[in-house]
Amino acid sequence: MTIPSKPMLKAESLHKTFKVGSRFRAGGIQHLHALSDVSLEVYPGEIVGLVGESGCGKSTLGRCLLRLYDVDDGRITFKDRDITGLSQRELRPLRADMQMVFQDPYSSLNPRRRVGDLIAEPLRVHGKHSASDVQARLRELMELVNLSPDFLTRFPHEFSGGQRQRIGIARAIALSPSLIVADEPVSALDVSVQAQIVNLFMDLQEKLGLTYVFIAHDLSVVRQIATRTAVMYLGGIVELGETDRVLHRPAHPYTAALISAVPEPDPQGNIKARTILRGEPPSPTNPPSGCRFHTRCPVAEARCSAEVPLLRALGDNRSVACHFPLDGSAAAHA
Amino acid sequence: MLLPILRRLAEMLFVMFGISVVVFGIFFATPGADPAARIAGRNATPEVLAQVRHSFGFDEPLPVQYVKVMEKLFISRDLTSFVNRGEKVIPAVVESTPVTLSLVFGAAVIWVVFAIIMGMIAAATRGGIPDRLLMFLGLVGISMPVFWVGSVANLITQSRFHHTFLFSWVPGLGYTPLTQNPGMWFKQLVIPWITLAILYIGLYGRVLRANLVEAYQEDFIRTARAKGLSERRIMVRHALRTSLITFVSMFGLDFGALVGGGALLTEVVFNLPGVGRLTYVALQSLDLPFIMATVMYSSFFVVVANAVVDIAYAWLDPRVRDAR
Amino acid sequence: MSDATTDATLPKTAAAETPEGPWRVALRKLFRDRTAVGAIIVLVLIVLACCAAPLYAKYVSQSDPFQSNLDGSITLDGNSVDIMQADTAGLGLGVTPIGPTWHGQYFFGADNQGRDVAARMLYGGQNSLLISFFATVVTLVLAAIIGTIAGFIGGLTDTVLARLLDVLWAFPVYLLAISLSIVFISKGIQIGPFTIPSNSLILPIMIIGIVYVPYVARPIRGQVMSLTRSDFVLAARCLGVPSFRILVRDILPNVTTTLIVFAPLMMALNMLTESALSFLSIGVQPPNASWGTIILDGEDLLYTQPMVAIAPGLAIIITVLALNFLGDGVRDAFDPRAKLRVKKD
Amino acid sequence: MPADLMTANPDGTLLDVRDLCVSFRSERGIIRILENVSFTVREREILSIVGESGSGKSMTSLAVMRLITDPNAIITGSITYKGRDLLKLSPKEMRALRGREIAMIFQDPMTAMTPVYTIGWQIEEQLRAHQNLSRRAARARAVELLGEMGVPAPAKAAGRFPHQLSGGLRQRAMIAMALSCNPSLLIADEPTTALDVTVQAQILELLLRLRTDFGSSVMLITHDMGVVATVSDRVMVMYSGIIAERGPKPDVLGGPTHPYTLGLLHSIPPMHGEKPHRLPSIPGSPPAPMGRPAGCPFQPRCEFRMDACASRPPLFRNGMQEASCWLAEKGMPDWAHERAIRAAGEAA
Amino acid sequence: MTLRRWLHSSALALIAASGLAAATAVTAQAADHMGGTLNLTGASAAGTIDPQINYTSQFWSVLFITNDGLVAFKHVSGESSNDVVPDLATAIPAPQDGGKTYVFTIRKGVKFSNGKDVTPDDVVATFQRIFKVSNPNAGSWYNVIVGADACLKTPATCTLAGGVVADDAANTVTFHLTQPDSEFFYKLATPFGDIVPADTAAKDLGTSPAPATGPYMITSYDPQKNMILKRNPYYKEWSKDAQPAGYVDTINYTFGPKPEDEVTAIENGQQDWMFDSPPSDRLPEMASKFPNSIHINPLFAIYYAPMNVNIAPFNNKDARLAVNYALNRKSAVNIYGGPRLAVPNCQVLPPGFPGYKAYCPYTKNPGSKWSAPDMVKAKALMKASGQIGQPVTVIADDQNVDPALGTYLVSVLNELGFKATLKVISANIQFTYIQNTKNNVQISISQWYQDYPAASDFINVLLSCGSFHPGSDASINISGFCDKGIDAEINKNLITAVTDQKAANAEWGKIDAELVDQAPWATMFTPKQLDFVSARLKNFTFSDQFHMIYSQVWVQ
Repeated sequence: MTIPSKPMLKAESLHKTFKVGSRFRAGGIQHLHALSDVSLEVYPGEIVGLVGESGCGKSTLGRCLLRLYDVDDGRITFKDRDITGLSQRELRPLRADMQMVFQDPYSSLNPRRRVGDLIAEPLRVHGKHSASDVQARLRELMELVNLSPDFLTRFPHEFSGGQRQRIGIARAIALSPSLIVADEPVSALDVSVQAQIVNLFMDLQEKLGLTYVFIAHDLSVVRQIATRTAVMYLGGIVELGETDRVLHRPAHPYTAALISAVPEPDPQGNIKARTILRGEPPSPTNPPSGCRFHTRCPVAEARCSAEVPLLRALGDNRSVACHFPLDGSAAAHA
Repeated sequence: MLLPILRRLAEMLFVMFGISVVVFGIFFATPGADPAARIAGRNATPEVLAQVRHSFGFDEPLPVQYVKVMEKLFISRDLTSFVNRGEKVIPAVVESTPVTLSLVFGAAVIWVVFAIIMGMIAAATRGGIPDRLLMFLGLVGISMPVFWVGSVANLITQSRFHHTFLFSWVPGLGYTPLTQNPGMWFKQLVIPWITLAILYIGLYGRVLRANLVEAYQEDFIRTARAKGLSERRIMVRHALRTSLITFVSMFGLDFGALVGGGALLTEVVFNLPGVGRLTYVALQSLDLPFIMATVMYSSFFVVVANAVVDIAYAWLDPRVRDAR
Repeated sequence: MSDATTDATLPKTAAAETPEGPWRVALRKLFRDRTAVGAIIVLVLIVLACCAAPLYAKYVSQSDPFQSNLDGSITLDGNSVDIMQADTAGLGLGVTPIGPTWHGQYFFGADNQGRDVAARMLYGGQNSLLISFFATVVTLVLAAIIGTIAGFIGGLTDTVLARLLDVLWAFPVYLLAISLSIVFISKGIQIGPFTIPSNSLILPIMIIGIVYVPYVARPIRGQVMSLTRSDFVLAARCLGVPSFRILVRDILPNVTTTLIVFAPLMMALNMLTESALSFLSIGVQPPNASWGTIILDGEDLLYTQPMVAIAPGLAIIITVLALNFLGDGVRDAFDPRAKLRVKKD
Repeated sequence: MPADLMTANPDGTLLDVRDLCVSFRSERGIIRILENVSFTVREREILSIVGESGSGKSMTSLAVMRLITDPNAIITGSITYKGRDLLKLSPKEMRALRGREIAMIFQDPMTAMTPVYTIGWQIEEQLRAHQNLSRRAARARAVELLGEMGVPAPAKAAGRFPHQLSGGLRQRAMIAMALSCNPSLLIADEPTTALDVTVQAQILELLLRLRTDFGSSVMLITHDMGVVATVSDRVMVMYSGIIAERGPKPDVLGGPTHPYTLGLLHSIPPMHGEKPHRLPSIPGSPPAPMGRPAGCPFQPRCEFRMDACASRPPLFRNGMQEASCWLAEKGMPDWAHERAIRAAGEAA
Repeated sequence: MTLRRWLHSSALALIAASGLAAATAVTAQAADHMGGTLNLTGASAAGTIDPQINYTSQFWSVLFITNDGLVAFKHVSGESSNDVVPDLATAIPAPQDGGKTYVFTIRKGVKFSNGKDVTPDDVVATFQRIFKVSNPNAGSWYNVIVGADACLKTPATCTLAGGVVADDAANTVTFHLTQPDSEFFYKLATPFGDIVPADTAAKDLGTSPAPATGPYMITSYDPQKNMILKRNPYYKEWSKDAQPAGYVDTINYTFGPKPEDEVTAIENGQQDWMFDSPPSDRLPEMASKFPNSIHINPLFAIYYAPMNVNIAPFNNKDARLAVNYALNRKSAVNIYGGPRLAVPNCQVLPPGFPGYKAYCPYTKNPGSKWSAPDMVKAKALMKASGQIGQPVTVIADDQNVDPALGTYLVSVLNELGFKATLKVISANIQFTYIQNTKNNVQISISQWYQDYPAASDFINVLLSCGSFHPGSDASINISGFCDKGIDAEINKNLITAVTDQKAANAEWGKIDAELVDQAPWATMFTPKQLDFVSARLKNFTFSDQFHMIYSQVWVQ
């Protein structure tokens, strides 16, 4: 795949902190560093996969990219327009062009509204369609996501998880956006349904020329769908590059461990040699110094706990934030 | 650790300040509330009226009067009644407190014991006849006006059946201090205790049952069963223990409100000279110093109860303790 | 392996002819609940009986329940009986109203003005029901407005409103209600050209309505807050839906459910509060009646003619019980998780 | 090695479930959740029960533990554990068995542990429920168990409340509790679903160690074929309340004889090798118990659907594998062949 | 806290008390009845016990046996209880200077309860104190004393120089008045005139008693709980008439129970006497079970409905007359407790009061006695007034029978064609509320109990122009009635009374009738006092002035 020179979406050193706890309770307010110094470029037509374990900040990043959350610091540019400081009102016209698909197909659909009403909502508020157009567009959308148009009068609770996710997708593409951030869209689904939805995402990308930021914790799904993959750990991107490179020749020890940990339905049933990480990700309210991974890293050295590794290019369209990358390219930097 | 406590205190003070301003405002918005004429007497000449108004400071601007009342209430602590002139407010409230405490404490013991029994039986037989019967009785308890229950109780125990063996032991209405005559104290309070407790037995029994039923749907009950624990242990140590979090916080708030004078109607009906009755009498006679004192007292208990409940909550529920 | 991903099967209620909205589903559930239906029937009967008060007064009790009748007499089993019966034995002190006759006239006896208690109870029921109903409306509307504004806008608005609610919350209900009643009953309310006289039912309605606002506004605020943070509101934001439209289309319908669940319970509570205030003679003003004022009248006659106090008390209990049962049913039908906590005496 | 253990103890049947049926009486009639489920668990083996949501796998585990408390439940069949039919035991006898002989761990250790007690207390409670131990001894044993489960600083961890521990440590504590009385059978109901991959790997490692360190058999309930592949000896695939297929893990995963197993395996995007342009997927969604089709329940979603599917297929055995599919009636199905037949049919 | 408690003062009847009042039977065996505890009870306390401030009949009864003035009402039952006798003074002084100067000689050897002797200085200080503590009647009763004007203006520096003069050597106190006052001795005989030690603080004493001279002293007082009286160790009987020794050792006055419960407590022997009126529905039961425990005595008081003559609809005289004709006083009497407990009345003065001349035009057969309402005439007047359909609000307080009377009045007004409603206000504010013209009260329920037996205490106080203060809470002329002609007659008659009480009384009767014709009120009835005592309480002694005399009853 050739990568166009101009990114559609550009995020530059984003920072985001949440306040947790209560003023009135022991411990007081704590700051949860959800994103620290995250930069990412998304080019038209590509699918960027964001992977990482829970709490690594991948969903926060997705929401910040769409300005559903305000960032504390950094800059977001969408189609050459700086959208960092825009108010929600100013963002409204832009919403037609950037959309989101949510993880939980149960909670992201208002249970009190009919499916048709839910999908038509963006069409109505953006006022680009007449009433009859809306009906026509609704049928068109239902067909795009492989649902029967008869379902439009029904309520979300009547549908299975996969069907609801299709409804969520139909709503997201209703205004023909060019960018969709999909926040773990398949992780709440059964395996057999998950494949359908992954296929649907890929079909739609082909048909509509969409660009995705695809958030997932399942490496195999990301491998299937993403052209580029960013691996996140504790609020930062540790490795970024073309999916095949990243997953087959991981440069960051964390990426390697993550891949190794994935249980595969290996027909032979052999137990592969695994790198099993010790412990669990530290709390984002109190992240480790230096390289945030150094507490669990099998190859960590003294330097790792003192110095924050910056995301740097490795040459093969790949960047890694590690003082001692795995595939030997580290030597070039030493 | 100090900062949250200070914040909490500041919040409590703010609430009490708000209430005192509201009460003060309500009082002075009432026509005929100007106590000068009442203090002066029924046939006072305008000069005497003016004298009284001046000597009591009623001719000063309202904020000044407010500050003076609060100063007398909290700093010099010699605020006196407008109606029973010379009667110091603080000792009167202090003296009524044991009455209210006696009433509320006894009622609380009854309602907690019976509500727990009722909730546990109902939850254990959920869907069955004992459950339905208890829940119905609980609802009846909630649906009865407490003053009416009190009146009917008086009718039965003081008049209609007073001369039968059932109620001949019931003494006249009123209050005898525990220190003076414990037997009398008990006898005079039993009927009010039950009257006050009826509502709360219903309320708490139903809430506890709902919580227990909810708890029984929790995963940890399944775990407890999987551990091979007995049903009784599961009920008491797991379901009840977790349900008590809500129960105790509810109890704290209600207890606080009742000690603060919320048992007003019960005290009026049974002629118990407690804080609620004091408040009611003060409100009726528009005795501002007493109103201020009793309302401050009562909001103090409510606010303190809120704080205590928060602490108890944290004590009962370690998840809250850790401020997430 | 097939690639066809069209998902044409609907699980569960696939056979349903027309899809039912959540409202219809809830109503259907409500009407399947036998206890709730029983409660509704009882309430309807009570309302009808109270509406029929003028007919009862005219044709059954044949008396004006608002006119004192201190010198009248009625014919019982052929004998003329004084309504206010003077003491004939002893010192000839005092006058006692007639007790229950268990006839059409003076069924529950007379009060100390010689008025027919049964007829007054029907009229009083009108007021009790009106007050508790409209006070509920006042509470729910105010609470919905305050709770929604605080929860949806957040920030400083929320802080101010939440503090205000805290203050009211810490103010024992009865103290606040009594304070307000004493002020307004002696004064009435004058706002610009509008005067609400002190004997107007609007006063107890407003007072009772206002004192319970914090109890409903707090949970509403919490609910709106969590709705505002819910995925579907976030989704709507993301779709570029304006805030007001989100409020109207996504948040209010959910809040409405909560309000519906609260309504019967609040009405039950308001009926008890109304009776308490009337019992303290700061609710409905005589000669107008409510069940509470009739209990108060009966309190004076408690030891001689207890029925005057007992009958309206029973009426309150039955109505409140029915409302509570209805409340349970409505909660089960509309939102099994809704919880309302209120302090009571 | 698992295979060795299996052959070393060919008849060491620990648990034998026969024709287990679970259904619930409801307003809309009887809902059948499990239909004629039969399986065995042998000593020291790991049996994985795999299936999607609603397949009845969790209900199977609850039925074995007799933890279905709903009064509307109807349970028939037999569950024989070490020769005793669990369904015929008195509640008291069953209670003595639970936790001591058969222990269970659950998907979400956060909600599965009582939030108001420390994990040490909860382990102690189980120890003291089944063994005559002093408080102190129970505590010591609890700490020891936590240590064995790889919990760092076990004494300190024992004093922690469930919410104070990370997901992985909670699950370790849960397992420690389950193993505290050295049960012969551990039922693990989706033990890793709530965990991150790196932590999941740790827990799976721990489960594998159990049979060597504790000699326990494990009945592992999961929806993840990867997990199945990693830890199990034998696999049972469930679909909509019935057994779709079962057999030794390499056989089932390597050569599925039920179209559902086949579809399930293919639906998972591969981590290695060629990426398919499109993921092979099973159309539709699993049916709800009330909407279960007549005959073979998989039939509406099955690409190999045929007339015979209108009646419910029994389990057909092929080698070590058994599948409830008419295609398996005459031996190992040849999927490519079958697919070709259907493609030809459509073209014609 | 009841209004009645407040207003309810005393009677100084010139006629004999009803035969029900037992004659005092002081016998030789009196000594056998000494001792014991007398248990009194009341629904609430009556405020401060400062004798210069308290203005309630409830505590005036207490002060009657604890305190003494220069003169006192006789402590006996019956007619002579209205006589003024010398108390701390050795004799009633003869008027000098045309009634403007009185010289009192102070009795020697009388001691306060703190052991100090009563001196002329104490008397002077007491009268200064009346002004310094803003005595309610400082401006209306004691303004006749020379120097009172200055004291009213600046109470703090009050000396009454030239008004009250002590002479230690002669042991006398001389009063100089600005004008003769026929009611001056009465004013001295009320507790306002009780002598307190000169060093008593010039502020409201509140709940702490001032040292006093009577046979009992208040040893503790808690308005929420009780008041305890014990014997005064320094008391020695100096005049059986003025302040006799008491029988019981201790008096325990409990506050709190409702009247219902007070009745029960007395029936059960837990209490001996209740201050409040028993609820009327309990009366038949009490009368049949305990006929000997009931004592009924007349009161000089009226229950009336003042009508505001300055605002609609009662600025129309026909409307006022219509109300008077329509009011069924028998019904009102029944509400109060029946004919044995109240007498219908149409006029300002109560029956038997000085100046009373029976007059009732508002009845079926107009004359001296009310017989039945005249609805026909009332309706005709109503029609003539043109006020049919006018809205009227009746203001009643929330104590005792007042709400019932209000309800009944509303019923009457509605029958006449008004659109009447009732407003019940807390008794504590109703009395001031109905006085203030700002509240636009049209008609209300009120009562008046005399302070001392002089017609002016009704006529001048309640219906003179001088008692009407628009916009003030203290405007006892509730009707706002001010007729210049009648006012002149009142003022003239006040002068006459100093010299010729009899002529004055005749004139008061005429003024009464004139006022009745103007109908500023609808008078309802004159109530009677019903005392319900325990079976053990004997020697019931009822002073028309201060009711049951606690020192004269015995319980053993």
